[in-house]
Formats: sequence, C-alpha cells, structure tokens
Amino acid sequence: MVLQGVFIIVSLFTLLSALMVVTHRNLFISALFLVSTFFGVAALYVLLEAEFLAVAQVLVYIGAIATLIIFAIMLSRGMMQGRTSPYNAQAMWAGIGSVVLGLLLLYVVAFQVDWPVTDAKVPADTISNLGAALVGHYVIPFEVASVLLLAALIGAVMIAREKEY
Amino acid sequence: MNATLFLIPALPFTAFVLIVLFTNQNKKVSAGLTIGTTAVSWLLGWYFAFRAFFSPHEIASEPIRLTIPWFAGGYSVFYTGFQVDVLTAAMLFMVPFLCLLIFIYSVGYMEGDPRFSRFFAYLALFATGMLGFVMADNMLLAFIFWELMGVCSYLLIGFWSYRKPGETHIDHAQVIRARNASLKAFITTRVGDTVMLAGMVLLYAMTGSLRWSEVLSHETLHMLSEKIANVPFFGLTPWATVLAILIFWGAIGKSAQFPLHVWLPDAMEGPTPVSALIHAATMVSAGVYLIIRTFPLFHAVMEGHNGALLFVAFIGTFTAFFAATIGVAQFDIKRVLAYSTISQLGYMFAALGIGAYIAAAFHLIMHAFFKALLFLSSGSVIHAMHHGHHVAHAHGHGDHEEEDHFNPNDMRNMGGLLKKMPVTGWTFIAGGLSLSGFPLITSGFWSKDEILSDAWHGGHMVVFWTLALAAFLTAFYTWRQIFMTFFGEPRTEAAKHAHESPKSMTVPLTILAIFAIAAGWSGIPESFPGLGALVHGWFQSFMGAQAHAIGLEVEHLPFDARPLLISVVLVLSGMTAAWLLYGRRSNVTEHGYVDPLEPALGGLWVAMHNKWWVDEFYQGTVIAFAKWFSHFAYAFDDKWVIDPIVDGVGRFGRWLAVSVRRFIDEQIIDRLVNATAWVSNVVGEWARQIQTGQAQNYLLAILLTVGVLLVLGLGW
Amino acid sequence: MIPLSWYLAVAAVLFVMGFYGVLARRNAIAILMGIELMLNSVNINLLAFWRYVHPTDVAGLVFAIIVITVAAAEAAVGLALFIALYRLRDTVNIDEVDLLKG
Amino acid sequence: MLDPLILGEWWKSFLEGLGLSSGWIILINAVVVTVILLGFGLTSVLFLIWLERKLAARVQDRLGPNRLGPYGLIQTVADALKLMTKEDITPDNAERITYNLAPGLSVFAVLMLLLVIPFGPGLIGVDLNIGVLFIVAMGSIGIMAALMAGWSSNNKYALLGAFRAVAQLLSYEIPMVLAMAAPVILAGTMRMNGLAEAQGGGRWFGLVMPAMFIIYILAALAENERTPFDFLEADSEIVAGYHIEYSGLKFAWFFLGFFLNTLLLASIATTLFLGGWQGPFVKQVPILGPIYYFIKTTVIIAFFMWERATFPRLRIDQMMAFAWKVLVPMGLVLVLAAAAVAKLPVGTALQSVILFVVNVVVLLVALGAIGRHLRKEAERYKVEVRPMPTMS
Repeated sequence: MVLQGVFIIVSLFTLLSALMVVTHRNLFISALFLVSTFFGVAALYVLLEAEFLAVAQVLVYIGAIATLIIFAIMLSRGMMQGRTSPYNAQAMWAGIGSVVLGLLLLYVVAFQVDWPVTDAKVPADTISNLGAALVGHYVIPFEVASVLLLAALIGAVMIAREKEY
Repeated sequence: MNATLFLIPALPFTAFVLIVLFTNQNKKVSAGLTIGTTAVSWLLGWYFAFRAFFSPHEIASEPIRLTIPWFAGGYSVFYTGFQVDVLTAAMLFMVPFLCLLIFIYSVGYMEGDPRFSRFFAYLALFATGMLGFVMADNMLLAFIFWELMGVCSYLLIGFWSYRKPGETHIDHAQVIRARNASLKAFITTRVGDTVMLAGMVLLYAMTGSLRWSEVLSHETLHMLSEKIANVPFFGLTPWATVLAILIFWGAIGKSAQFPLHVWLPDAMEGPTPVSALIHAATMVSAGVYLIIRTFPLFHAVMEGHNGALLFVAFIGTFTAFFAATIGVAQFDIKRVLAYSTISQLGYMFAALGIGAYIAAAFHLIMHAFFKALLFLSSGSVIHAMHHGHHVAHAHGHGDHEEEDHFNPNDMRNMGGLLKKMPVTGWTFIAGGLSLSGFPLITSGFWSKDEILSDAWHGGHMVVFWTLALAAFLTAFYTWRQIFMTFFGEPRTEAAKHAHESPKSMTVPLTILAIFAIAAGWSGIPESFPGLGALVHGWFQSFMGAQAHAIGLEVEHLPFDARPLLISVVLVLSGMTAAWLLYGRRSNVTEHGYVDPLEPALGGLWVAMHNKWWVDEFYQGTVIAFAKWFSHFAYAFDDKWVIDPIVDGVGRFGRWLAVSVRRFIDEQIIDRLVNATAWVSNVVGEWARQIQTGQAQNYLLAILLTVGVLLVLGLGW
Repeated sequence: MIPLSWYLAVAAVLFVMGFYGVLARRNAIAILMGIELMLNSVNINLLAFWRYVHPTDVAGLVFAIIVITVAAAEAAVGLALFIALYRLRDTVNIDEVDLLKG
Repeated sequence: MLDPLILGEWWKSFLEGLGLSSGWIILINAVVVTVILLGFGLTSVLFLIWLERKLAARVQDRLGPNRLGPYGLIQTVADALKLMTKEDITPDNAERITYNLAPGLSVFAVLMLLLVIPFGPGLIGVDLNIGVLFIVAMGSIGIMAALMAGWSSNNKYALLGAFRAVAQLLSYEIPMVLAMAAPVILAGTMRMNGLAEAQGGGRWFGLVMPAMFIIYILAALAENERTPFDFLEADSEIVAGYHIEYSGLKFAWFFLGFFLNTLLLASIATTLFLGGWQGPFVKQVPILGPIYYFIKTTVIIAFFMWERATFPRLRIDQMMAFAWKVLVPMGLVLVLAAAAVAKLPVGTALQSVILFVVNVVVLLVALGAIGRHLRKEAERYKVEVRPMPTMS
C-alpha cells in the first residue's frame, strides 16, 4: 500500500518533469527538468530493488549526460531561447501521433498481454553476481561497450575541435 | 630414436629451403647450413648403420621402421615411411659420409662462384634425394626421391649454363655444352625412368602394394613367378621377369648402362664435386642399389634360364667392356673417369646378373669410395691447372689464342704434376691403384676379385673373360691417365705454374684415400689364405644376413687361385703396358701431344675415340625421328586441324554478334532501356518530393508505421 | 506489491513523451534530450522485466548497463556533432539542416 | 563494554517496549539518525570554520578570531547570525526557481554523503552495499548545483564560474573515482564499513598505495575548490564565481556546503585510505573507533586548511593539464596495478609490499616527468623575456 503510494508519487513526478522537458520553451529549464526526470527514474529503479542501477543512473545520466547537455546549452546560449518557435512544422501531427501511440502502447501493456510474473525475491548477492557476469559471461558485450565509449570519446573530440583550415 | 629416421633426409631439405628462401645472399651461412645439416644426418646415419653392423641378423629380419599412412589407394591404405635394414645400413655408412666430405671439398672448389649458395642449396637437395631413396620403405617414395635426384643432377650438370660468358673462366662454348649436357642427362634418364614407372604401375596392379616388405615377400614373388604374361616378341614370360626387366630399365638409365650410357660422359660438364658425388659415388650407383633391393624379384624365377638375370648380366658385362674400350682413348681427365665409372657399374650389374649379390653390394660401396676420390683429386688437378693457367697468363706467358681455347681438363696439357701437388697426386694414385685393382692392398682388388671369382665359380665363362679383359683395360687406362697427368715433364705453362689446392680440398682427399685403400679389407673372403683369417669376410657375413633375410642361399666359395691369378696377371700387365707407352717416354712431337696408340690402332682408335659413334647414331635415328614427328604433330595439330576450327568459331562468332546487334540490340534492348530510364525519371520526379531532407519527417512516418503495425497486430 | 504493468505503463508514457520531443522540437539538443528520455524508458522496461520475470538472472541488469553506456556515448558524439554544426551553419535547428532535400 | 552500539540496542528495545509496530520503529529510527547526522554536520561545520580561520591566522602570523568566547570559539555563530540578518537579494533577470534551488542542492548533495560515513564499527547511517558508488554519484550533483547557480544568476562572472565548475569538477572527478576504485579492488567491497574493516591490523590502503592516496588528496582539493584549485570563486579573476550574486542566507548555504564538503572529503579519505575507525584496541574498546576516526579526519582537514593558506593559485590550463596528463594516467596505471596485484596468488603482506613498490615507482616517474616539463617551460619563458624598451 505504502509502496504503491510512493510509486504513484514518484512516477507522477517523473512523468511531469519529462513533460516539461519536451514542452518547456527555455532549453536550460528543460535540461534541469531532464535532471529531475532522471532522478525520478532512479527512484523507480530503487523501487525495483536495483540500487546499483539507480546509483549508476544518477552517476552517468546526471553526472555526465545532463551536465554535458547543460554545458552545450550554455555554450550556445545566445540562440537558446526566444528567437524562433521551439517547435517545428509538424509539431501538431507529432503530438497527435504520439498520443495515439501512447494510448496504443498503454492498451497493449496494460490489458492485452499478461506477463509471466514470478514473485521470486532478488538474491542478496545480486551486485557481486552482476560484476561476475560483466567480466564473465557477458565479457564480450562489456568490452565492446567500453571500446564503443572510447571510440565515442575520440570521435567527439575529433568532431568538435576547431579545425585549423 | 627410431622416430628420428625421417630427420636424415629432412635435415638437408630444410637447409635447401632455408638457403633458397633466405640466406641466398650469404655464402658462408649457406655453406654452413648445408654442411651442418649434412653432418647431423651423417651422425644419425652412422648411428643407425652401426646399430645394424653390431646386430646384422636382427636388423635384417626386423628392419628399423618409421611408417605412417599416406593416402587411401582405392581398396587399401597406402603406407609410406623409412626403413633401415642391412643393405640400407651399408648405404647409410657410405652416402652421408661421402656427401659431407664432398660438400666440404666444394667449399674450396666453388670458391668465388657467383652462384655459390645456390650450388650448396642444390647439393643439399641432392643429399635429401639420395638419403631418402636409400631409406624409402616403398617403391613409390623411392621413385619420388629417385626423380628428385634426377632433377638435382640436371640442375647441377647445367650449373654453369646460367653463366654469362666471360664472367669467370667458363667460356661461351662451355656454357652451351653445359646446357646441352644437362638436357641430355635429364632426357636420357627419363627414358629409363618411364619404362621403370610402367614397371612400377604394373607391379602395383599385380600385387596391390609397393612396400618392399610386401612386394618382396615370398608369397608375392611366388605368385609373380607363377603368373605368366604374353609379351609380344618374347612369348610367354613370368610376370616376375617382365617386371624385373622393366624396373631394370630405370637402373639402366640412372646408372648409364649401355644403351643409355651417353649422358654420363657429357655430365662431366658439371662442377667436379658434382661429378664425384652424383655421377660417380651415389646417384649412378642408385641404379645398382635399386637392383640389389629388388633382387628377389629378379631371382624369383628359379626353374629354367632366368631371363631377367640373363639380361642384367649381358648388359652389365657388355657395358663394362665397351666403356673400358672408350675410356682408353679419351684425353679429358674427367671423361676417362666417367667411362671407367660406367664400366665399373657394368661390373656391378654383371655381378648381379650372375647372382653375386654380395659382391655387387661390396663393389658398389668400394667403388663409391675410390671413384669419388679419383674425381675429387682430378677436380683438384683441374682447379690447379686453371689457376696455374691464370698465373701463367698473368706472368705474360701464354698468349691470348691459347687463353681462349685452353682446356684445363685436357690431359695433354698436364704432366709432372706430382711434384707440384703431392697430396693430390698421391691420393689420385691411391685411387688409381684401387680402381685398377692392385693386388692385396687395395679395396678395388678385393671387390673386383670377388666378382670375378663368383663368375668363375658360377661357371659363367663368357662373363668372366669379358670382365677380366675389362679389368686389363681398366688398369691400362687408369695408369695411362696417371702417367699422363702426374709424371713426365709439364707440357704447358699452366702445368708449370700449377700448385697444391687449399686444405678444404686436400683434407677430404686424404680421408677418402684412406677409405679407398682400407675399406676393402672388410671384405677379404674368409677362405683367403692368411689374410682371410684376420677378417673372416666380415662384409660377406654382414650382407649375408640380408641375403638370408630375403631368402637367398649364399655359399661360401672355397678359395681358388685360378681366377685370382688371371686377374692379377691382367691387372699388372695393364699397368706395365701403360708404363711402357706413357710413363717411359713423353709423347710430345712437333705437332703437339700424340697418343702412341693412335698410329698403332688406326681405325679402331678413331672408333674408340669417338665412342663408337653412339651419340651420332642416336642423333641420326632417335632424335631425328623425334624432331620430325614433333614437327609433323605440330603441323597436323595446329595447321590442319586446330587453326581452321578456331577460325571457323571466330567467323561464326562475328556473324552471330552482328546479327544479334542488328535485330535484338537496336530493336528491343535499346528501347527497353530507354523506357526504363523514362519511367524512373518520371517516378523520381514525383518521389523526390517525399525526401524532405528532414529527419523528423521520416521519424513521423516511422511513428505512423509503428502505429499501423500495432493496430494490425492487435487484430482489429 | 506494485503490478508490473504499472511500470510498463510509466515506461510507455515516458517513451512516448521522449518520442514527441524528438518529433516536435526544432533544437537539436532538445531532440537529444528526447532520445535520452526514450532510452530511460527502455531501461525502466528492462529492469521491470528483470525484477518481475527473472530476478535471479542478471541479464536484465547487464543489458541496462550496456544501454546506459550507449546513451553516454551517444550524448557525447551528438553534442560534439551539434557544436560542429553550430560552427558550420550557425544553427542547431534540425529543420534548417536539410541538405539531403530531394 | 563502552560499545556505542549498546545504545542502539537499548533504544530499539525501548521503542519496542512502547509497543510500536515495526514500520513506525523504522520511521522513527530514520528520523533520529537523520537528526543526529544533521546535528553532527552542522556543528562540525561551525567548528571547522573557526578552525580554518585560526589556522590561516597562524600561517599568516595573525591571531585570528579571539573575541567571542574562549579562543573566539563563538565567532562562527555570530557570523551565522549576521548572515541571517542580511538582505536576501535576487537579481531581476535571474531564473528564480533555479536560482533559489541551487544553494539547497549544493548542501543536499553533500549532506547525503553523511549517510554512508562509518564513524565507528557498525556506527553508520546506512551501510549501503554500493557506498562508494553512492558517494561518486552524489558528488556529481554538486556540479549540477554550481551549474544552476552560475547560469540562473544571469551574470557573466557567474556563468564563467559555472563553466569552470563543470570543467574542473568533471575533470577531477575522474582521478578521484580512480583513486577510490583502488581500495575497493583491494577490499573487494563497496560498503564503506567493509572498507574500514578491510584495513585492520595497520594495513591502511593509504600506506599500501601512497601514490593513490596523494592522487585522492589532490583531486579532493580540486573537488573542494581549495587552492591551488580555487578557480570557481577565484576572486582575482572572476570576483566570486558562481555564487557571486548570492547574499545572506543563500550564500550561507553555499558556505555551509563548502565546509561540509571539506569535512566529507576528509572523512572519505579517512575511510578509504587511513583505515577509518581502525586503530589499536578498537576490537576490545569499540568506543575508541569514533575517536580514531575524528583524529584522522581532523588531521586531514587541518592539512587542507594549512595548504590553502600556503599555496598560490595555478593557471587554469595548468590545472586541466595536471588533471588529464598527470593524475588520470597515474590513476589508470595504479588501478591496473592494484587489480593485477590483487589477483596475485601470494600472501596479503607480500601483495601490499609489491603494491607499495609499484606506487613509489609510479610516483617517482610522474614527478620526474613533471620536473622535465617545468624545466622546458622555464626555458621557453626565458626565451620569451624581452627587455623593456627604454625611452630615448
């Protein structure tokens, strides 16, 4: 009962901030709302008993991604707000389409499918298992991801740096 | 340890590969590789050889084997591998040792040759071939190595044919001669090999196997001797005889026996170490080895006269005498030795022909030693002559005309070299003594005497007397050579300025000289008065084990003075004759050196000097026919058949193409193409409007698609 | 106990919002934010399924972690692209970037 | 005996004695723990401010606060009261919500960390099994606060400060995380208490891995915006950085956050590298744990303050170069070394020795590299010097 109440509050918070993210005219504000959305999601993770992921979420999304985004926004501050409408020509259609899609999805996940839910508990040593799995059974994806990160890092530097020509 | 058998041939091969691929630039390393690997093979080879020496009967009955499955030949898996039995052991005692000595010798001989490393690569490859051949435990593998030897001999005979004229002492004519000689050797031996291949195929067809152990087993041989084949011109013959003769042809080619002997003298164009190793000691004796190896097959047919053995005996005896006659009348120091080689090989075949199995093997080994020695020291002589010639030239003696056609091999240019180069001289004399079969001390005497007494006891009088005569001639031309080369006065500036060769050449000579004299003592027959008691005919009993293993009965001959005395007398008389004709007086007249026999014998001399015109005969008949036939075939094939067909096809193609273009291309295809272009143009004009270049539009489209799919998926 | 479908519903709505952002916003960075939202909703789904269907198997967590990694890489590259774009065309409005217009 | 946990037992039994349901007990406990931690944090900050001023005064040969109370201990309280009474200004074009949110966030981010600091054996707010990760995550929120403050106050200097905040804090977060990873590898756990336990018997990771410890301390200085890394409010360059526009109580919040940060970085250093509450006889007399902890923490804090009062500020490019070209490579090498050594099939003692040697070597190499670089710099500088043009 309590949990459900908490869940409802958290998810409402999350969704509302998400809505602000996509609607707010001021990009900086919506970036801040993005941060709060991330927080909400992290809270959801906690409710899902995935503390590790929650913290990782905070660390990566807020600590790195959101910060980066805000940084970029500041760098290009001049043309962030005002000047032109934040929406493009197809905004209305997009809205309608999105709503329809959302309704469809809700319908599907809520009523159509009944998922094979088990009420097994999360084992206590999940995190150590996770670590073992990351360097054991899932080592290839793990390594690939790290290589991807490195490539992205170098690529970002190469793309963004001032070309002297 | 048995697993290391394969190393014996494999090591020189690795040397070959390494040299050809990597170290071709570095002469020292290349020579080092070849000699080092061969040395290891030599040690291994002697390890196995001595194992055999100490326990001949075990080895003979149960050879050391290393066998692997090779490929599945139809209904039976084809095994291959190496084996060491008594015979192989005897060869393993001789072959790698000679190889090693001669390789070391070559370092000195080939010094300063631009293709030095390549020469050693070939030598290594040849060592592979010979060792593999003697150790192969089946005929196919043996044949492969046999052909490998053929290739090496081809490459090495023609070694100087890649030489640009004037690059060193090789002049243009010699280059041409080398090229022709190599081709001649290759093709002539190929004739024999082809027949042999046929024999091998038939053998496999008959017995379903090529392993010595299986082919030469008693039941197989019995089967072969029972089965009768109807051979054209010869009537009914046991298969054993047929196969034996066919295989023997291979030996004829390889060992330069009478009809196919022509290549060996020309092969002397190759560097002298090559002549010593390949064309005296090892490869040419491979033929003899092959016959010894397959001797049971020859021996299979017991009852009646045995065609195979008769054939072998005839060829051998004839060649022995025939070659000796030619040898008498040659001036080229190496050619004389070449003909003596041919005749000695003839001895061996004759011995085999009369069933003197052990004697043949014995003579094979002994001959290898002293003939290698002779060749090497003759090489040393040539070396010295040619250097002396250069010295003389440098000193201003000797004019340019002489320079151009000066032949360091020609014995007429030599004389009195014993003082100039004592080591070479004495070793050569040792070899000469052994070759001419000087009584009691030399190995040549023991081996040859063995053959002769076998012939005497077997009652093959024709063979005996022919061989005895050949022995006389042998002694004669050997000493003629020695006297012309080493005694008397130097007849040219070159001879005057000749000097001893480097250590790397003289040391092997000395070692070989010891073997050439002493090796024979291992074969003193037990029945020989006095000396026999010392040795008890060790070699006889040793090879006897092998003979016993393959089911030959070897009776120990009682001592008989008659053949011995005859041969001794003939040999001594030959030597004296040589001394009278060449040693006592120098035959220099106003027009150069004149051989005393030339006026004496007249036409016979001319015949012998021109080798009985065998080459010319072949030129006139076989080769001429081959040329004509190939021309005819070329004309038939290309001019009369192929060309018209090709042209017709071409014309038809052109006609077809034209009509296709006119009716199909222009009428149908082109219009289709244009229509396609038009359609795509129109469609594109319309469709380009879809591509707004705005990712978000596309995403919207995706959204709609997903929605629609969802709806469909929900089954509305 | 919270039913699984609630999480899925939240994720779905979050996803749709992100998608709307991607579709409707002009500013590239805003679009990037939308993408991040979508990725988050995906992660919610992954974890929800992990928790409710296979809590003993860490595959869901691993997958989520990989997604986070990819998101980070994507953000870095995306922002770099936008900065380069800003230098080049003096705009980060996606609908002004239509060089591929047919 | 003298085990602070006994208190906890007693408290629990007392609550149960009141016949409350478990849920309520959990709630009450949470509230109590929070109150205790908050109280501890705030009071310690009061003390720290005083300490800083005193130490700085000593270094600069002054007296420092000495009027209110013994040794001017009450001085800080007076300052706090003064700040409260000050006018709270908000710039016109400021982004109000963000502007007001930022100070709170900055304090909140740090306060959260108090949860996972083990003051003694078992004496810890929440012994998260991902404590270290939690710390790192919270650290990233501090950056957010600085950004918000700098951006929202609509002021060039503030914005510059925010930029610098991102640049510096992000850059130094990486060596910091690396430095924190090494003890985690050695201890095999991310639980703060576990980390403290793992350093029993004097096997302090700070002694095993001196280089790592130094990296952490430097990174901590940068994270805490202390000289020589105080670019965020470099008075001589950008007046006061991201909190230039703040005044009164909001400024007090930032101030609070700053000192809390100092405290926490110091206690993290204690827990990760100096064995936390570990010390002689702590097994027998658990009450010694918190005492050891406080001693060590205070020493580190004192070091921070001393060095702040001593050093000048770097150049900003030097700061960045130092992070990326020196600390990060060193950290990577050392983490690798730690991971490798931890896998070695030898006794712990031998592992420690090997690791120590590796650390020393790396440290020397790094110092050598820096020295060569500086010498080159000096050369270049010499070349660039021009004599003053003289009037004639």
